[in-house]
Amino acid sequence: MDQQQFQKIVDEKNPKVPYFLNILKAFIVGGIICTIGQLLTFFYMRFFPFTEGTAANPTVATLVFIAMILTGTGIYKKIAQFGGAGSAVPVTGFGNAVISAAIEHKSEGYVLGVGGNMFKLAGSVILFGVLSAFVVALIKTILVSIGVISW
Amino acid sequence: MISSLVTAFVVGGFICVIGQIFMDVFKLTPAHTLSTLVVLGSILDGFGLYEPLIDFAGAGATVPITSFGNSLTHGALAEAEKHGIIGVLTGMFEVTSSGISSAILFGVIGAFIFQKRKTTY
Amino acid sequence: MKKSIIVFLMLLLLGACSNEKEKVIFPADNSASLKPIMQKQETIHGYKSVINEENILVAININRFARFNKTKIEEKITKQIEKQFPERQVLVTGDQKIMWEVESIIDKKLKEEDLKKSIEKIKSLSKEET
Amino acid sequence: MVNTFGTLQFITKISIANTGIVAGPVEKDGPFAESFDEVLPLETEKNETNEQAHSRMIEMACQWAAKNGHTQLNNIDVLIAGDLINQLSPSNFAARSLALPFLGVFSACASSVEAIIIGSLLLESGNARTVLAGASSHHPAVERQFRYPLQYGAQKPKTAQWTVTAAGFALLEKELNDVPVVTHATIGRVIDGKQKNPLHMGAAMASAARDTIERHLTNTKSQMSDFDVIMTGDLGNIGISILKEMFQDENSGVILQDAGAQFYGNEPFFNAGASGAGCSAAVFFGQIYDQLKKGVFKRVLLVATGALLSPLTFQQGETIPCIAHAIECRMEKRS
Repeated sequence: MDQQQFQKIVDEKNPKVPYFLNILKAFIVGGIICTIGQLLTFFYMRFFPFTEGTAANPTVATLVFIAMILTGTGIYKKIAQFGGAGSAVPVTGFGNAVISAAIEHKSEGYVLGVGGNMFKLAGSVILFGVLSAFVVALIKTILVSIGVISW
Repeated sequence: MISSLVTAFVVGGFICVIGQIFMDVFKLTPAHTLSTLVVLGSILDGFGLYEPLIDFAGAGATVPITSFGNSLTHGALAEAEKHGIIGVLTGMFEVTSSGISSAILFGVIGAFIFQKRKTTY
Repeated sequence: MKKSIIVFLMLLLLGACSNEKEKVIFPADNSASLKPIMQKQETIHGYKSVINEENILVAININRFARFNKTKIEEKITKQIEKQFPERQVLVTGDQKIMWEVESIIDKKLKEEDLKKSIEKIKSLSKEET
Repeated sequence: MVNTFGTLQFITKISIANTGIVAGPVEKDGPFAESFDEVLPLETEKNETNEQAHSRMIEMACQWAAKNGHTQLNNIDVLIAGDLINQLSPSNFAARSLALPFLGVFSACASSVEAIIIGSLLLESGNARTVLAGASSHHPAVERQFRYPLQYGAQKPKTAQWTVTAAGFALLEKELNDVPVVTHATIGRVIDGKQKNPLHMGAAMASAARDTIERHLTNTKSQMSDFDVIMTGDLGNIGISILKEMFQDENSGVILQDAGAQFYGNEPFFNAGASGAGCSAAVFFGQIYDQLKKGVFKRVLLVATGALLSPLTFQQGETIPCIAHAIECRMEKRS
């Protein structure tokens, strides 16, 4: 049996990914998390001196706090198995990646374990965030300075 | 107010759908997906499109990870507007992201208070 | 079942846009002069304003889908009001928080000194970034 | 001993005197739970790391195997053990406290059978009288090393397998009556099916399993129908169906079975089934051994399959090479 035949069998036997169902689940879970975020935004605007622009910060921090509780109690994993990207893309997913790694590597101590491994999953997000921000801002600044576009 | 909730739901959900498509159709790992989305948010801000989205959808645009790329780019651009090319760097160092700092803080707190859990199914 | 939920959500979305323009102006003097400007704005569905000798503070409710152009709408209305009142500082904002603050000033019926303080507070609030 | 291209035939009667199996709390609901000697109430006890819990589990399984075989641990000549963790540290640490002459083996999830083969060779050559051989895996420890932190929310696809928490050890002795005997063994070749998805190991391992089974059948001049069951280690639901498709033998549908696919019953939570070195060890030395001993099965082929990947290699874009080792066990009629 050669490689091609084998690959054909493998492709045949691979279960179909339920694309539509996964997308629907991601939409619902992601939407619910963002709606909770919006409710928190209203809460912070109503009772604290935050405007629409500044209320995003305490909202994000609160969502990460909720993610910590859900991660520590093992609930976030179940939400993620259901929601897929719906739970990974909101900032709670970022929080979950950091917090789960921190809890997991506690056994190696706080410096080498927690400190060293906290960003092993989420580090790439920070890297690409900073890198792309730099590149985008640089390109735009250059384009503005040679007069192609304006601010 | 309810319309704000609905738009947050729809826009936030839609960004997650993009993420799910990356994961399912293009077979990216979660880390690849999130990195791609962050870059996407930053590019959108380069075209000046992300702030209007935040004005429109509120938390629907600030909660997904795309807003992280946006806020970094936004800070860099705001400084670049004032100080020219060197502002690109200083602007980025100026930006504080509540997402990262809260994740670090709550990560350590979480590691401190939570024990390993029994595996369940 | 899913369809009915979608219809329900759409109704909510539309219902929020169709309110009549709310006009509350405080203190009452000079208010008439804002009215013609605000009345012709098609992108908003309500506004509340506070006016004293130096400042004009207008909180607007921008229509849901016009919120993409929030900054542009704010600028446009600011310019139009500035034309009418060149001697005063004008702040036009679609921010929900400012709307609530303006409402509370109107409810409390603040007088000169307190009013001035509150207006300054709101102005500094609106300048904050991220 | 006759050797034909990787297939060994043992002249001496290598008898599996008894076995010891310890499993974790999640495994107690599976269909094989009856054959476990002990089920841990918790995977890790308080103030214990995953790796410490792993070695404790290995120690317990060794003690059970010795106890069931009516012997003392200090009568054992050699301990052969394997697991999936870096540098085999759980097995090494267990061997430290057991204080036995120790050989550590690694063939990923095929370690259990590799250990048996080496143990049988030691007995055959007359250099040992009693050998304790087996393998183990511990879900939290393995998951953390090969995949993500336990509480990280990553959606698992239908092809993903669940690493079992189990340790299985067999006590090998010579010339015993009324116990199953290891007659043949086939040493696997490393086969690369050019699969890259670490969450779909069944497909990667299927070609290795096929190679080993085919060579065993050819070298022992037997057919699939001669066996009561050919049990593969941890191909999972999808892997075993790929393997059945590859053989296209009319008997393959019934005779070919997979421990990983059956380990958790039909619980959909575990997706494609179980995996891990402890999976094949727990099933082979548990259920299959019991059935052999009772005489339900007369002749079985146990094929443990292992995916020889590390997190490093698949992130570097390497394919997943796989290996499968097989032992043939027979039960002679009771006298």
